Amino acid sequence: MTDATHGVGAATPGPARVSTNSPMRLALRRLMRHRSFRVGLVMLLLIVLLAWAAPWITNGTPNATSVRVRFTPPSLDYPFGTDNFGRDLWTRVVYGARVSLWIGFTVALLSAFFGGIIGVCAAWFRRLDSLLMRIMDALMAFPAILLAIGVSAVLGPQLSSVIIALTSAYIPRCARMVRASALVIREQDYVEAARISGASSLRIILRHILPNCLAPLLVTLTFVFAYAILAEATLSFLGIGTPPPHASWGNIVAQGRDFAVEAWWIMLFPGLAISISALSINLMGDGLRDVLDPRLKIEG
Amino acid sequence: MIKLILTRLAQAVPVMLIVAILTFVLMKLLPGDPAVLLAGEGADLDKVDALRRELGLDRPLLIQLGSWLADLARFDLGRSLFLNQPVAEAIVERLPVTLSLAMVAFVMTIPIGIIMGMVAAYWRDSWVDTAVMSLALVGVSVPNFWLAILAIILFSVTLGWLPSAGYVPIDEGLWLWLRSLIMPAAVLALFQIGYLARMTRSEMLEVMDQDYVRTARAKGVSELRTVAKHAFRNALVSVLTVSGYIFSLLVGGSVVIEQIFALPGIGRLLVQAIMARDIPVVQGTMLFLGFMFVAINVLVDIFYTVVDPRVRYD
Amino acid sequence: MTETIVSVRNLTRTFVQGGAGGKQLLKAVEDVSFDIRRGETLGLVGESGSGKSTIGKVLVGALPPSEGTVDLFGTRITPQSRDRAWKPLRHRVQFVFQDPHAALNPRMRVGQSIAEPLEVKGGMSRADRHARVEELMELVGLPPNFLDRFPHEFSGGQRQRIVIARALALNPDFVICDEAVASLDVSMQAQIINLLKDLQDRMGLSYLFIAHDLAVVRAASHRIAVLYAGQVVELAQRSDLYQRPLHPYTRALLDAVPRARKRQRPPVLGGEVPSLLNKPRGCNFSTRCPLATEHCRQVEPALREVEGRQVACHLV
Amino acid sequence: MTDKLLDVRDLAVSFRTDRGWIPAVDSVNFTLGEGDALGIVGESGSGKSVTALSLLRLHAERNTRIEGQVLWRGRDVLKLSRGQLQQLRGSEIAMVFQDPIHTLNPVLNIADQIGESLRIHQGMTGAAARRRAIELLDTVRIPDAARRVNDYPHQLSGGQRQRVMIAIAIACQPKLLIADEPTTALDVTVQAQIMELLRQLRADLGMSVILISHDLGLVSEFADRVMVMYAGQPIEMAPVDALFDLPLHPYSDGLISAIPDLDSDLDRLPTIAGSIPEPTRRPAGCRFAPRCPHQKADCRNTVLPMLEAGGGRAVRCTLHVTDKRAVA
Repeated sequence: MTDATHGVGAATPGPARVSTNSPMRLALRRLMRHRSFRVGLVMLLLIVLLAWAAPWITNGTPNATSVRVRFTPPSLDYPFGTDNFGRDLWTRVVYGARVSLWIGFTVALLSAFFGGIIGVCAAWFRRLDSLLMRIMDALMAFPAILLAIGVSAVLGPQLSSVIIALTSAYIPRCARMVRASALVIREQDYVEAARISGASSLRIILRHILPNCLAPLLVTLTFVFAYAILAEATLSFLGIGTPPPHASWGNIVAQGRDFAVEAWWIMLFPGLAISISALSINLMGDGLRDVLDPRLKIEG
Repeated sequence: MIKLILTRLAQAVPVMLIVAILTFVLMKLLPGDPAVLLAGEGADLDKVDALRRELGLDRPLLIQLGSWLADLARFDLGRSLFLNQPVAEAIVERLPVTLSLAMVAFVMTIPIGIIMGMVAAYWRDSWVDTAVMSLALVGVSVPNFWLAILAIILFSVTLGWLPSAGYVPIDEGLWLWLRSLIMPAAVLALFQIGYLARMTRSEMLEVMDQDYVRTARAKGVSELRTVAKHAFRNALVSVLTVSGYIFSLLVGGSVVIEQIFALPGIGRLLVQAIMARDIPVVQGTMLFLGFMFVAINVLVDIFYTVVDPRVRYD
Repeated sequence: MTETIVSVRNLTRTFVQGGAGGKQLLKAVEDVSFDIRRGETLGLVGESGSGKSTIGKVLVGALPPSEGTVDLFGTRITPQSRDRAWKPLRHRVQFVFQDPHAALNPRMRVGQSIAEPLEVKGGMSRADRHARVEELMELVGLPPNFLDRFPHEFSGGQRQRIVIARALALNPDFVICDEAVASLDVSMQAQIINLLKDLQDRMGLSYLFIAHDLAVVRAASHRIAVLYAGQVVELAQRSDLYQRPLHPYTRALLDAVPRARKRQRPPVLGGEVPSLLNKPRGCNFSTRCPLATEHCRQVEPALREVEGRQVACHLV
Repeated sequence: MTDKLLDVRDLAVSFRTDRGWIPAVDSVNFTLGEGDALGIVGESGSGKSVTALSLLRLHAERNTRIEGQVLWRGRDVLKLSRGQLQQLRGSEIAMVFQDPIHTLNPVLNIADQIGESLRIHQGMTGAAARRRAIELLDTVRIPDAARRVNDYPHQLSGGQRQRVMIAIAIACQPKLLIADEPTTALDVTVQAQIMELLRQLRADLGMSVILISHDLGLVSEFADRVMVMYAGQPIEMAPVDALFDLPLHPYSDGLISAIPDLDSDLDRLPTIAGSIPEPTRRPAGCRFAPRCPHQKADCRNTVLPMLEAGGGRAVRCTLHVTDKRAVA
């Protein structure tokens, strides 16, 4: 099935086949035709591939120091140069991708999950709405990065605390988005029809509300992914994110900051890595939004 | 309309209360006992206990919360553990720096972002659109702390045009003040410019699909006027809403920027306090910022009420 | 005379209007009474703001009445009734929506949509359900092998057939059709009206047929109630109503319908429906009625029996 | 017929979608004289609104292709520069749209929206345009015009909004008014008021009108001639009464009989089997053939032009036409 069949000849029985034109498939097909989505996808896949292949394409030891080769500029042996401890920056940046992408993706997924639950509950159980939304407003009052700094400060420098900090910053954003969609969906006639048939709240939420909220949630999730990569880098840069010796792009930049003039390569490459990752994910997000929910407004 | 404004103000109160409680709870979770920290390494237990009593840390949590809230009502945010001054004073001292930075960045963001968005929307799908939107995309993808370092290397170290660090108060000369802020503000603004440009464009495209824009065209209104008057006035409502939000983000972003450019603002105060575990300062700063953001949101809402006739007359 | 299955008495439904500002009570439906018998279609016709859709929502349990009672198959629904009171009625009363596009979950295959009421009710094996869905598809004139398709693959008329199939899944006795053909093209309209009538003949269904289009209502209904500003102004057999409308509003409504080769153009009714927040003192229609007297403006007319029908007008 | 005001020749419109260009309308030919009232009737997807919007090139230019000619007093609208087009719109040809909730700008007041075309086309000052706007509100019978002129659209009822829309359209006394489903979103009694208003304005201002509607009854009360469209093509063109006396195209026939009758108690309505084909799946020959009760063997693959049927009529069907001559 390559070409799409729209509409059905009225009473003439069609061929006995199962339809392949689910809304999801149609969206996917349109997505694959979307230029910026394709570009972003290819870029991200490439980065993921590099991160996955890290042990084979690098020296495999991101934290191995070597005093003899401190501050080596980019060369054939050290494509990205070495830092003040003589660590190979190519290796560190590639391994850093694992940390940054992992944190970004986990944060996006968790925020979407909890934000989705809170948003749907607020929209469906009207009595919970004002309480939940006031709490979300209070959390939203802080720009994400500030909230993350606060939470991260409380929890101390660990990978998990970065994830918790960023997740708590992005949950309210996802919750607001989902609530807005769910409020529209709950007024749809098909929800009314289910209610008239006596369907339970749980059934309506699972079969009608959630599936129809997924599109805007997916778009939000993608943008949160990009923001989270930037935010993780920022936290690590400030010294309250991913703790050394874990190689994270943010803390490599922080470390290279003191030698920015003499050894520009230390901070240049991880910074580029952050930018390219965020860019590729934003490109995908743009594509997803154009295809799935062009009216969606994302709050950063 | 006055009723609406009062309602908005009233709605802000519980949000502020939640912000206050949240901040309090967060700080209670912070590892490290302030009394131990204050007493210094190796101080004897009696001294720590005495300090604890003095700070009121031995009382039940709810009582502590109550008295903290009561202090708040008197604008008393407590004393810094290390700065030897009240927290409120420390904040007020540093506030002008942060506000200056955010304001300068804001003044850059709003016109540039809106114009970029409108230009892209007007020449939709052309190379102009692609170029402008690529720039905006880069803006929201490049981390500002990294960009800040690159900017310092280029403009301060290499070219020597702008100071690499430090803040000059406005009363020492408008030009010097601006010169000290222009680079940090530009770096800070870049993300928001990209964000606003993207948002303005999509808002404009949505509005330009509306029937009333077609009505304007059918009247013989020129394309430029259609976009600038009919479409933009409608898009403006959402753009304005976002502006307040952008100001909040700029203040939030200043935490990082102040750190890099060594600007003695609230953000730097906060980061230093976190590093030093100066809990009253962290608490006070977070709370202050939180209140400020709630206040900005209320202002935006009220402004929105004034701008949109649909809300204004109901 | 067949049994009465729906009996509405003095139904009133109010809504609270306005938020922070002054709250106002909006009477969407005021003191409406009517009966529907088995196998009968009652048409409910009116313009926007007449309260016709609100009545439909009350009769299906989506809104509780504010005052008055609704008797459905001997179960009485009062303003105090809880959701539980509806439980035994759920499968007997069903609803067909105006916009078949919004009435089907775009992410569910139409077969799943039709099966949903069966699943909710339970007590049926998967195979039985499947067989029943196929049967229903056939009943509404769609090939059963379409049931794995998604709503967007169907035309408006076909979607409305699917909505009808879902409404019939539990073998209801009473179906409320709220503007069921309003969003369809003329040629589809006729198909759906015929389908509804065929189903009525076959299954002994009763309909409440809500519409704004007088011609459509005439084609679909046995008796017709005309609503104005939340109240019934005239209720009559269809031929009586259309051949000799008694209420001035009914007459104006009929005159306003555009049609080919009208002999002469009747005078156009001026004004607009009064705000439900600020109804006139006497007859609701007195502000627009060409015949209104001072009496009409002061005293509200009651619905009374005239020549085998009910009319609320001082002048008949 | 006197002078030809509008002469549409072989108009075809297609839209770009993400699966390529999709034809919406083709083979549209008609003329309009001074003072004429033409009705265009069709169901959804027939292309009637697309046709109307093309006359003023109101489709989004990026993804619309318009072919053929739209001759307005001899000049081809499709070839006009942007500036010339803007001069034409609103001054010589004006338009009224469906759904007055969305066609008025929510953040501009009525005075501004009516006054705008006066300022553009007649160079009026703000104050003069405002005075004229009040007069126009009076003309379209909005009570208390001097005060209502400061209102915003959401403060008016649906009927009043459509009156404002009409006031905007007639502001510069256009020669032609195109009304695209002007009453579809309104109640029957309000619809009658609006149609009455249009009828009077047409008489007072002597303008030609193209009325587009799905409602054959509505069109028949207003227009002199009717063009029936189906699946992107005109299929019959006839004087109103003639069309109702004897529709020549089986689709017109089916459409007329499918309208529920207000004057008799029918138990079953005559229907047209099947449904309208999607623009991408239109039959090759006669587009109505698969649904047609009179279809013959060659109907499905013969592409027919509009055929001369006498009495100012034309039809895209051979059923009732003996002398098969294409309309010139």
